[in-house]
Amino acid sequence: MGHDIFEISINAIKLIVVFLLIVQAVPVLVWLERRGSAFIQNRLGPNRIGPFGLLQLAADAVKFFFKEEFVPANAVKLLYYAAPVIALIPATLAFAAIPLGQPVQWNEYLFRLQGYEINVGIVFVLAVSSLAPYSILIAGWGSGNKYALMGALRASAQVISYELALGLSIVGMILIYGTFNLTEMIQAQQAPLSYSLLGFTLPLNFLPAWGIFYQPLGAIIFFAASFAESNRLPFDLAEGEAELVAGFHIEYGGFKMLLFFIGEYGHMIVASALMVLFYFGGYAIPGISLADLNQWTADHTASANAASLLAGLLTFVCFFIKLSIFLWIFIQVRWTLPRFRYDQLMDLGWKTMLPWALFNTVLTATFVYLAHL
Amino acid sequence: MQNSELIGEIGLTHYLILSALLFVAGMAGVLLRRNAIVILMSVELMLNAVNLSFVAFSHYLGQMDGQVMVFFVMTIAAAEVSVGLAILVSIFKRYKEINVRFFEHLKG
Amino acid sequence: MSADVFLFWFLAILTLAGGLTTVLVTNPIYSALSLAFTMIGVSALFVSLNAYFLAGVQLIVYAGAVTVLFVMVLMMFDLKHELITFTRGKISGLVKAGLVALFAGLIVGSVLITSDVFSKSGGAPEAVIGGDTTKALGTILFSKYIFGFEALGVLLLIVAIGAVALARSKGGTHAK
Amino acid sequence: MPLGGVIFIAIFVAVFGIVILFAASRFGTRKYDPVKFESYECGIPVQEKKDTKISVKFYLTAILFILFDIEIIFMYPWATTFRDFIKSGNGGYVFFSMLIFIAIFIFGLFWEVKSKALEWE
Amino acid sequence: MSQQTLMAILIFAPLVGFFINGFRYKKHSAEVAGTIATGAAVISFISALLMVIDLIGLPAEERRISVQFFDWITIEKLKVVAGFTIDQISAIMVLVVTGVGSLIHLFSIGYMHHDEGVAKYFAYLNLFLFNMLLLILGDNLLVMFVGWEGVGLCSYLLIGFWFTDKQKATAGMKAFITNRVGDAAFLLGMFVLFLTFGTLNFQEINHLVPLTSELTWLAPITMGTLFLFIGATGKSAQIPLYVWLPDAMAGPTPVSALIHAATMVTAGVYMIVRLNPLFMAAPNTMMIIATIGGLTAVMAASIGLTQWDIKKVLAYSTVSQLGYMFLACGVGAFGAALFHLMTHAFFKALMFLGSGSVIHAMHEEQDIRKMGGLKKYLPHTYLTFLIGWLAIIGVPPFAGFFSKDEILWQAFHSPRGHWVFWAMGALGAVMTAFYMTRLMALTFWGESRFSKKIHPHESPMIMLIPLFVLAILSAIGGWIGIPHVISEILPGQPGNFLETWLEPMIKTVPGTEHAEPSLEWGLMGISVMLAAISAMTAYHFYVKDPSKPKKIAASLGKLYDVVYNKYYVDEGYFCGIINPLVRLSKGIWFYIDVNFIDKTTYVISDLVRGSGLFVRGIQNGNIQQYAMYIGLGVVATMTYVLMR
Repeated sequence: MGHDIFEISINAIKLIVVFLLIVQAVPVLVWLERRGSAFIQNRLGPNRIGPFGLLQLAADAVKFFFKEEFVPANAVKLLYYAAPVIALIPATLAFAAIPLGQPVQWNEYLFRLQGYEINVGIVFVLAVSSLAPYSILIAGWGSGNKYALMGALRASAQVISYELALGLSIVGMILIYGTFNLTEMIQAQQAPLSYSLLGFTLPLNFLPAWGIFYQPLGAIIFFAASFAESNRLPFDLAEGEAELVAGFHIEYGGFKMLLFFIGEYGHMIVASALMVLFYFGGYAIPGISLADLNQWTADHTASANAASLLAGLLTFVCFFIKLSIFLWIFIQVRWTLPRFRYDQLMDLGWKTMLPWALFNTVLTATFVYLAHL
Repeated sequence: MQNSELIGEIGLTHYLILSALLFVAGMAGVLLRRNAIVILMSVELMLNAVNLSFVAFSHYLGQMDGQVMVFFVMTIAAAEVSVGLAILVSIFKRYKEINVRFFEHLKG
Repeated sequence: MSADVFLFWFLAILTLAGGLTTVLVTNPIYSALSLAFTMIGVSALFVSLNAYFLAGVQLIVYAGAVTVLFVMVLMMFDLKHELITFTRGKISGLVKAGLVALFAGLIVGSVLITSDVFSKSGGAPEAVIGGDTTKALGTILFSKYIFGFEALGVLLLIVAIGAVALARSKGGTHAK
Repeated sequence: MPLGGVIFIAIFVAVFGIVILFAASRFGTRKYDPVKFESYECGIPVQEKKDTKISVKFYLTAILFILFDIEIIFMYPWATTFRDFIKSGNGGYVFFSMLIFIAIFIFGLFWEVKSKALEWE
Repeated sequence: MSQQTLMAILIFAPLVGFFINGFRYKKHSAEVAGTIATGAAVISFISALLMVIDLIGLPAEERRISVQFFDWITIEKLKVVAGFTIDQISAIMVLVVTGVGSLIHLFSIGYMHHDEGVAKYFAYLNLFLFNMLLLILGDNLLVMFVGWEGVGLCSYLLIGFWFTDKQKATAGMKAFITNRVGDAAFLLGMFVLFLTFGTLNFQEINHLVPLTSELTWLAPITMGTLFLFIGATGKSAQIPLYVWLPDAMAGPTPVSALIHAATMVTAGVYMIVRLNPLFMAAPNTMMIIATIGGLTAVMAASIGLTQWDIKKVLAYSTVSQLGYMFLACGVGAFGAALFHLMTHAFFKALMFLGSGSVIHAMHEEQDIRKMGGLKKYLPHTYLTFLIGWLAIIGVPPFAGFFSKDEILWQAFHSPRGHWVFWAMGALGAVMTAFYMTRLMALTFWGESRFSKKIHPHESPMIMLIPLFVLAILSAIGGWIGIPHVISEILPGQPGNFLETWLEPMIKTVPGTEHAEPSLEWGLMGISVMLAAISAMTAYHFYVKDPSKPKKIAASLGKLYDVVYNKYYVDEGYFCGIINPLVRLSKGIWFYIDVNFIDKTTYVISDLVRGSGLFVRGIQNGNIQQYAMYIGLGVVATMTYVLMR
């Protein structure tokens, strides 16, 4: 927020745009998911309305609008309605904190291509996503259905279990970069890769210093845990059809269901974005450091403003390409792997991933200690 | 947003009074409610109020010690809730209701 | 009214409203949810006091873990309404209410009385610890308070063992 | 300070959700049918009330989550300041005190696994 | 590595060992448990060595490495930091403790090989080492006290290690309870010092002492030091609290060597040396310390003359040698006390381990009447024991000679000394020479008196190595403190290394004059001569003419009995304190309690019950009501504070 009305309104619009970005991404992702699953399963998928069935989205939206609105007799009305609305908030707040591109310098104003710049970005994102169980629990309890409640308890137990591994897998990253700030973390990944230990250095100049090269184990744990966090297959135990019909949103339909969907896809987007940020250099273009990029745009445009804008746009596009790759992995995994059994899921979280994440932390700490001794 | 001439308007006293009121609300809950879980929640409210004043002091006196204390208080609060709820669940299993008066059975 | 002052009053009223709802509402689930709301409000107040990291921890620990536990337990046991929300006994109730009021008066009074002490002592109300509070917190936690830190580690271990022992005390693993 | 922004977007999203739900409820058709409002249990009439048996394991998991979560959060300030400590020469000391902490953590985890508190059926 | 890390490794390595072995306390493998424990001790020793090397690199006035780990207690004025310091005094002590400790750990692997609870044993041993390091390195009295209590606990655990034997368990309890008496006095002393100085830090106290001067009996420093000294008599087995140490021989022999000879029992001496400026400021206390020390030296030595148990003889010898150290402290020769502490640690640990080797060889036989002639069965043990013997009776140039001679000379020469103290010391030395020779004679020389069924065998190498190392140290350990008169006639004139090393830390008694070398030579000659005559007499009695001692004992009659029964001190404690107390309590119980108090209480109890029914409503188990009482209390307090 700034000193004047102008900046406040700019920021407000920016935030709304970020939010709408998530909302708009959902139909696209749904389409992608349906076409993708069809592709994987050797089917056709939606292909009637519009080119490649793209207009199917619009049709769906219209259908949602005219669905009948009803509340089950057993439901607690206030909570029943509140749950889908609450489901939107964590993902949006978390996504708004993620830098989507290099900040644009327009005269004296610095426009960050992110909702808001937060000093302790990682903690903020984790904190906000830790609020996710509320909407699940409220939905499960509010709809007055025992399957819903069971699904909600399962889902929230699963989410919190994997939050441990998720939180712990990042400790290694923080140890290496020494900061909670997401922008600083991207800056730190710009240098060429080099490993140093006890005063010896092994430079690998052809690779960027991305987190994946320092934290392969952490990256794997983080990615797996974020699947569980966003309740995606193979971790979507909450809606195991055979046991629980449809989990906590069994009693929901129409737009209320859609809001849950937006929340779930929002989590998926945030997880992919964090993956890009922590382990794949954020918005930086592979092979070109940010300094080189700025130099290049300055050479090819007339004014400094335009150069900055161009660089911002390029990085933004690059970020979205990286993001899309991870979103595709999410979809592909969903249609390739079968679902876990609940005890397997809990065992994986507590007895496999948590110990490995701990091991990763200790290992990283030892290396950091030895490297900087 | 940090116009120094305006910061004077909100001071330590504001935060302390807010924390005091929250604390009193929690205290009223502890004294007057009958549901043991709600009493436990009111205790959490009191702890939060104290945390707020710790952080306010830390901010206005320029010392980090207050924040460390808050960290510790949070840890201990979490520990307290874990054990407290475990006890409450045991009581619930026995009496099928959670009311403080069941704690009277704990006296020797 | 600057944005800062506005934010403070906004948050203060919301937080206080959340706290009062926690205490006054008859359905314990609503109590727990408004407690969560209060926690979030307190966390926002922490941010306004430049304690960014603590604000995050407040959300993760209190709002994201402790209150979730409350909500889960309440939902598991499905405690909707209590027949009698507040304690019985008119006299003791009156005494308690009076005590609460008296305490409120005393504590607010003492804060007001001593407020000029703080303003006089200077206290440097400029955000004395700005920006890098997290690192400052880490530095002091791992030097001056290292013993407390290790002790808390042991405490958490004991609580983990104790809670499990308590939870599996006789009555099987299933509630109800 | 992003606090205003965070609060703004949170409120905006909430309002957005409410408006959209309200609008959808205006457009939808309504037909009353008592069966429709029953809880969905695969078409079978509702068997019992909601108070089914629910495993205590869920809440045990939540308790353990709280405790371990805090231990993990203690590592965050350590992780940010660790390099500063190494620079100031106290790295080994801080390193070993965290190792002790992690050892306690591992012991706790080991205990829980051994005591079968984390077994699901 | 930083000092802090090194110090942490030094202190916590044994603790880690304790935890590892503590968790696998049921395991039986002596090799594994022993390797872990010995490894921990050796790691400690190496880091101690590294730190001392660092220390030597510093200029003499600034020789001090202080490490502060964290603030432990901060309440008002009381500010206790978990800080540890290595300076000239603690450097010697830490090397002795970790060095001798490592050797004894090594020895234990062989000695405890067949024991059931070997992992538990090593865990205790490591815990002891950790606490001893706290005691030595702590830079304030409270940290030292933690170690002080900790070593007491470990001593109890290890004395009663074979707790299934009731007698041994009782011995452990006796040690613990006797020590508690001293510990209480130590606490009192700490309180007095804190009230006087407002700090518990050694360095600060030692700096503050010169600002005060007092000579009266009831003045705080005298009181404080006296209390501390009583604490020291408990831990270091001096009159009147020495009774536990001989019984403590119930523990495994390496434990006796480590705890009850080399390290823990010297804690009292170490504490006094550590606070030497403070004790220097209290001449009255010093006089008492010297008197008690001298008396203990003589009395314990005389008891030692008559004992038949090999370990008991060594135990009384330890008490007597500790008496020497206190005598030295009392006359202001703190350096000499520390010197004797070190050499004593070498040769007494050596002799205990040697005796352990003998006992091992004799299949748990401890009575020296049933030994004899072991020279040819245990040649290595004999050789090392011989060196220990030469060292303890003060034959030049073995270690004991230099330190004992230094003490005797200071006792005579120091302004705080007196010829009576010298005479006590010399008498003690004579008796020491006698009973040690007697021990040698009965154990190793002469005819073998054990039954033909026993075939003594030499101990394994793992037990002999520590013996050899300690034997070498006992032989040459004294060379770091060669007195000036001797060094003048030696080739190269080696300086008194110890004196220069300790100089910045140890106060000299004001008014020390330069002495005539001839006087020093004379006294030295007299004491060595007396000791030699005494040793020769003993040899004559027990090897040449074994019937003589009995005759002498018979001719002494009652006196011998008194000495043989350790002056009836234990019995005295029972007759004079414990039994009357028990009888008194019984009397009080019957006459006052049953007939008077009980009847009164019935009346009162009825009253109480009546009022209890009335007040019951207050404590009714209703936690909300309890919370209300808390609230009432808070409100009352706040009202009071605000109204004030």
